[in-house]
Amino acid sequence: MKLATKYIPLAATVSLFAVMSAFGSLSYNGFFSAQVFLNLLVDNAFLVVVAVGMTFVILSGGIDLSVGSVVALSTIVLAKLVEHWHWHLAVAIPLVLCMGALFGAFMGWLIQRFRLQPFIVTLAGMFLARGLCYLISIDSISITDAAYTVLAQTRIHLWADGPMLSISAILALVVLAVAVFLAHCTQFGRTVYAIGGSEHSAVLMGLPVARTNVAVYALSGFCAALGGVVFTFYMLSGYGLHAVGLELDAIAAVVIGGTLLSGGVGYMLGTLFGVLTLGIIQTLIMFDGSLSSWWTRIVIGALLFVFCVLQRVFEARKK
Amino acid sequence: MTYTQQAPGAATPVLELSGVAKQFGTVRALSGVNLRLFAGEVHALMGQNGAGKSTLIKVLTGVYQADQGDMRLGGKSIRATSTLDAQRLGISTVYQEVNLCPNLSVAENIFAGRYPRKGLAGAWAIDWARMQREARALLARLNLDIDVTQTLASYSVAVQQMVAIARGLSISAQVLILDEPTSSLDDEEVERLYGVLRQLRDQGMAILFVTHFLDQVYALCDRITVLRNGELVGEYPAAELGHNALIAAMVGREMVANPAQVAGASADVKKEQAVLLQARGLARAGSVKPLDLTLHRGEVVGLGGLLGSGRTELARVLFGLDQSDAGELIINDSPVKMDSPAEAIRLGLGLCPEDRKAEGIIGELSVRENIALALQARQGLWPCISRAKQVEMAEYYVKTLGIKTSNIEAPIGQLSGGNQQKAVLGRWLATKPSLLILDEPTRGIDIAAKQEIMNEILVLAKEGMAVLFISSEMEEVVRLSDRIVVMRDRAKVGELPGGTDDHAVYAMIAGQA
Amino acid sequence: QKKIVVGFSQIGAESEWRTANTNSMKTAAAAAGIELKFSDAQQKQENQIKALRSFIAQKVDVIALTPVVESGWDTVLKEIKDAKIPLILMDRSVDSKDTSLYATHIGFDFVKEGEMAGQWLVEKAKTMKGDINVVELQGTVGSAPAIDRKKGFEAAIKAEPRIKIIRSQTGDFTRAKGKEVMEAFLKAEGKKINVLYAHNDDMGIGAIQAIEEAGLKPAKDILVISVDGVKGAFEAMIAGKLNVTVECSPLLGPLVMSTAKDLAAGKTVPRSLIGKDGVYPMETAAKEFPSRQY
Amino acid sequence: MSTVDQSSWVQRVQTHHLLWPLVTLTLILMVNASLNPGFWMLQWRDGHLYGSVIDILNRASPLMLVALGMTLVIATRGIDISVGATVAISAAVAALMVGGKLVITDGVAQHVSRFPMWLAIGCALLTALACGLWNGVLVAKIGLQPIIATLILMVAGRGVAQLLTDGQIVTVYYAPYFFIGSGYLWGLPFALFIAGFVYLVMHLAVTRTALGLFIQAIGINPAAARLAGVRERLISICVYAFCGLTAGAAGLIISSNVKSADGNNAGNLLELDAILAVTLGGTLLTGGRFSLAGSLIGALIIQTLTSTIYSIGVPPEINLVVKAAVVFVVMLMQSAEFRRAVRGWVMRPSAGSKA
Ligand SMILES: Nc1ncnc2c1ncn2[C@@H]1O[C@H](COP(=O)(O)OP(=O)(O)OP(=O)(O)O)[C@@H](O)[C@H]1O
Ligand SMILES: Nc1ncnc2c1ncn2[C@@H]1O[C@H](COP(=O)(O)OP(=O)(O)OP(=O)(O)O)[C@@H](O)[C@H]1O
Ligand SMILES: [Mg+2]
Ligand SMILES: [Mg+2]
Repeated sequence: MKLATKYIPLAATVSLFAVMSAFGSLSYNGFFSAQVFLNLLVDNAFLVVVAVGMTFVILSGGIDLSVGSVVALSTIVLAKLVEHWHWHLAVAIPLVLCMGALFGAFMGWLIQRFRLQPFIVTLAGMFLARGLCYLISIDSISITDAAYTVLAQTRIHLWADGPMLSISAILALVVLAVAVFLAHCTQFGRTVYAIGGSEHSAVLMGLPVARTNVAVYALSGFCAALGGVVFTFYMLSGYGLHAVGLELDAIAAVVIGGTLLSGGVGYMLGTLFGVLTLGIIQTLIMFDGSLSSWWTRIVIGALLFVFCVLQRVFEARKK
Repeated sequence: MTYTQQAPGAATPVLELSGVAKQFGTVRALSGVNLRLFAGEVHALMGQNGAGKSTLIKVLTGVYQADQGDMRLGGKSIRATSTLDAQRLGISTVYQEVNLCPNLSVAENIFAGRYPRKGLAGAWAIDWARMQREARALLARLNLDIDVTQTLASYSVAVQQMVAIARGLSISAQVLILDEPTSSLDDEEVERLYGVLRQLRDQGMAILFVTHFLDQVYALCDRITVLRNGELVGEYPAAELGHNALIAAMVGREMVANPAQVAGASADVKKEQAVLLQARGLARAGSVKPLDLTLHRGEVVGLGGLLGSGRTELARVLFGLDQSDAGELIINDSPVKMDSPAEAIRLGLGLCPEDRKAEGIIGELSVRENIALALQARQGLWPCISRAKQVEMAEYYVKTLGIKTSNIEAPIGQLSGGNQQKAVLGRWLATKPSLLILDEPTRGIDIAAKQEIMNEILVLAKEGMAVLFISSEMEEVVRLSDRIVVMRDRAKVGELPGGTDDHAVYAMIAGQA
Repeated sequence: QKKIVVGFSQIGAESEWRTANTNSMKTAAAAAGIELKFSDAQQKQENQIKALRSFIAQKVDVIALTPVVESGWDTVLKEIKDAKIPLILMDRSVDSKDTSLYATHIGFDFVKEGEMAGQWLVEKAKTMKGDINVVELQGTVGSAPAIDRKKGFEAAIKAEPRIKIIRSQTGDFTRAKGKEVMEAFLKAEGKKINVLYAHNDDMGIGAIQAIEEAGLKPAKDILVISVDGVKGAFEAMIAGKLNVTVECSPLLGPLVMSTAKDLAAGKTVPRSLIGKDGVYPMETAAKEFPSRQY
Repeated sequence: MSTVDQSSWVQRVQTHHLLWPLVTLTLILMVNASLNPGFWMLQWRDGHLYGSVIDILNRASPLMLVALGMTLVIATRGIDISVGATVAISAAVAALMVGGKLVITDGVAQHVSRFPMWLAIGCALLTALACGLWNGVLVAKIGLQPIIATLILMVAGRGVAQLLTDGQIVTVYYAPYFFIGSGYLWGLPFALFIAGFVYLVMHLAVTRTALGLFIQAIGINPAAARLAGVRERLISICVYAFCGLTAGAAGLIISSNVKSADGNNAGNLLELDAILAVTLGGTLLTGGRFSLAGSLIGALIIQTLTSTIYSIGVPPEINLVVKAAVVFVVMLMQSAEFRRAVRGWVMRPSAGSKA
């Protein structure tokens, strides 16, 4: 089978993921079970959602460091609304999503209108969102709302007594599907790619660059807020220290999935596998269970290294 | 200055500019320029490098905002504030340089912003199949048969330029503007393009056309507007303005368009000269088939061939940009391993690349730094060429090559296209190479400057520099070269002596086909 | 007989206290012949939840958890309960209403630590004249120990109205930050400062350096109170630079392991077991030091 | 004549790339001084200067060092997020090797180090250099994207540091070592001299050799630079290695200042501060033109801001909001586009009122 060159990084990621899964299954008891693999999705649903938004930003040649903080802010606002003020979910959740999108759009507007560097604008955004969390509440807030708990704890069995998925995991898959459609089949998505390829050219080609740039950050903010909602399903709490450093995980997932940080090249599906790869590295370490705290870090780094280098080798070979 | 008032017929112009002025800092790029464009005409915009042609077009299409002046489209006053605006108003533009997205497919580049949609999946979903079909059809009009799903970056500059033209053509507009669209196309492609343009003109489109090739102007255009130093010289019917008069209008003084002397004349003497470079069975999988090549000191060798015949690839392999995987390369009688441009430069080679935007200029660095770069790279980190020395060097080339710049500390990216090209050339001349490979060195350079550059090159060749010359203008190749190496399908098919008729070259290309 | 497998989800390795805690668990497990599956969460609750899920998948016999925060555990604890694996909470507890989710809680209270520190100061205040101005070095903003140690301390010093907290800033639990913030305090408040209360020993030690560099005598010109009782704190006390440290012993391993054995054998265990804690003033430091294990 | 000279002088100042960073710094200093009366006060104490300003300079030194190294990396279109981890490793190596205890021989108290101090410092710097080299090779030879290449070391590096120190905070008891981070020379912090020296060396390197030209060329258009004969891979590797070295030096200062090495926390989030410092100094993250002096000023801005937050008694909960607000204001002030817009907003109403 001949593989089009543009799919090579994606293929590299997918096959390396398969190799890692095989390795885990052979080495550890209980690893090779459908539930373990579904857990990758269940446990990382929020990361998938956040990374999808990040993929758009990176494809457009930007970066968004604020996502982790926006996740935290969303959890705490949601917890406050639902738990302390007893708002209904159907009102609170859309409100939080709007808030995320507006936050992103504001940063996008600053970047676009005043030609600021995305890195610092979103870094300031990161400080701001995290700071707002502490203003709302320093302590963590548990969510005990009945409807919420039901949503969070519902498990959908793939077949009777079989492995199960959470609502969040399914939501993540839906978000991914929508993102794939957006990226590949709509004017917006293609404009994002064009801007990533060459912003100057995109302007000269008469594409709506300014609007798209702002929309990209708004989308990322929206995804981060949605990630926050998923996070509350996962944790049933709002907390200012949630999702610290999540932005790096998201960026790593996107880049491992074969998207170029310089923009214009990459796939949404790659991002999914990027997240799953990070997840499986963690799972391998947990199943091993003999590593000390520092060896955990070293081994994560080493696996990341092996993965990235193999990916490069694979690409070089195929070309 | 003369300004002829008569217009074809009594029609009002589709597009009329009056008193347009534009200033960049201290540079007065345009002042008081008028332009009239009528439906059903091809109008040439002429002027030397840096005269303000591209700036005028950018002001017209909303890339820059004019400081002064009035623009009217179909009698209504307009002011485009963005390119998107201009497109909506019915102005379709192909800018100088390839301004497309290298990461997108050819088909997408043509249709970006105006994708054909599929009905059912919402009015949203792009109809990829239809888009590719239409892209192929459009390119076929220009006689280009390529895989439109490949990324644009995988094609040569010439193909990219054709894609840009195809995009311009596909936008149904009242006015079509083409800024030096033919600078790296060969004769056959150019003929094709003319066919299409004439057809559009006959359908009533107004076409504004920028070029430095005088023959093309007379072959295609109905009227000519000439700019000099950002000012309007005049508007003339093409038929009434002779060759020499046109040059005089552009340059501002009488100048006889005498072609540079024929180089081939002294070829016999040069045969005696020492061999500089020898390639035996040099090849690279997928780009150059095994080939032998000998270059002597003081010799100008032309590379003849059609688009995509592998001339650029050969130049890249010789220069160490791509590694050869077979054969050997001997320079000054010792075999060398050419593994990087740095190594090539150390050995006295220079390569003026085809794609100046991507591989030539370092946009934000000054003209001075750009010119000094290669020489400094050959010397390594230390000693550093002193500032005074750099200034002297830069000023020398600004003068000899006639680079038009406000000062040598201006970022090279702000220069007009042709002047950027001259500066890149200056960079290589400054290294005093023993072999200079020139890939389309005269791209976008005006007629007066071209002569000066060619003379400069011939002078250097007389002093012992070897030149490998690639150009899409076969006539130029034939005129300047002592010897012509003809290529087809990435392989060398033969050699011809200099001064031959260009038909002989075409015959050789076609002959064994 | 099959070896008992205990899955242990630790918060991380952010301080010496935590490292001592981890080591205690490991050595105790080895001594008791228990196989310990150790997982480091690097300070993230989501990682802890993932670790718990992987313990379920691995079908361990008992799970031990040191929760990074109190809230947000219901879902996964329910899964553990459904898998019929007994759970031991260590250090901090969880705020679930359904207390059947865990078998026992072994640990203590950060609030209590703050209180003990405050009580020591109230005691000490009786020998001091005038207003007592306290500067406080908080832990990482929002972290459980920072919130509770502050709360406890504030509650305790209510007993003595002369004690006032004049400055409170975060030092992120590190020496470098502790020193930096203390430097700024000293410049801003100068000689007004009578007492320093640091949420952990490391910040205290950093601050002591700042006090010395400002030409003042720590523990004399400015009283220094800190929490944790790590080795460095004892050294500082012996050198006469730190007045008191409040500790809760991290050496919980043996207790956890014996409880785990009981649980694996199906015995019932008390709902709550309290670890050893204490106040170590300067005067007792030299005596205690040789018997310290961390 | 003189008016012409003057106007060109004014213009030079107005367009100078350090103008806005300097204005920012001045503003923050002024705010600090107005809220904190003792701010400018300097005392002569124990043979050195003592005061808030000295603290800021001392604290900013490690950040300056890292920002200097980072500037070059960013100028080549790269980024290095592993500097914090490198700081931790170098601090751990130095602290372990110096160690130190107090020995009393013949009634004279003496500080004894485990290894000679120069050897410890040398090893620490070499280790840091090796870290940088590793990053450079991953980026330039293997072709990983800079952020992911350095992410590997960022994650693993702290693990290595903790492995070296066995998860403990290593305390140093060898007094001469403390000089690096808390000693004074001619009344000023010694660390400042280290940063100054490195700046000087780098300044000479980029102005007196072609290094500056090459780095900019690589950052703006790597393909063209390579074609012009610049050995872009070699230079990239060296630049990353150097960045590692500066991080190593920062690690020495930090560990010496707190007399200990903390594998988990030393240099935490330093990478973000360093990148912020570089950008505040006017260097673009997209590579190319860079300013070393700008990065120094950027580092000072950040440290002054931090110290302001501590000394004016901002409650810790809103530290981050204040920091965010300042960063927003600073970057808007530095944006030419924003200044133009403001001019527009100011002019338009007044023009309208005239009409
Ligand atoms: N963005 C800019 N900033 C400053 N100066 C500029 C800028 N763009 C163009 N110029 C200057 O304006 C003048 C006109 O340039 P323009 O590109 O219009 O020339 P041109 O006629 O298209 O030349 P060519 O034939 O070489 O393409 C030149 O002197 C150029 O240096
Ligand atoms: N007319 C064409 N039809 C199809 N492919 C083409 C055509 N022209 C160029 N290409 C593609 O572009 C690639 C680059 O060609 P290359 O740059 O070597 O050509 P060249 O001989 O240098 O021609 P020129 O520089 O005149 O464009 C080739 O690999 C070829 O696939
Ligand atoms: Mg032009
Ligand atoms: Mg070519």
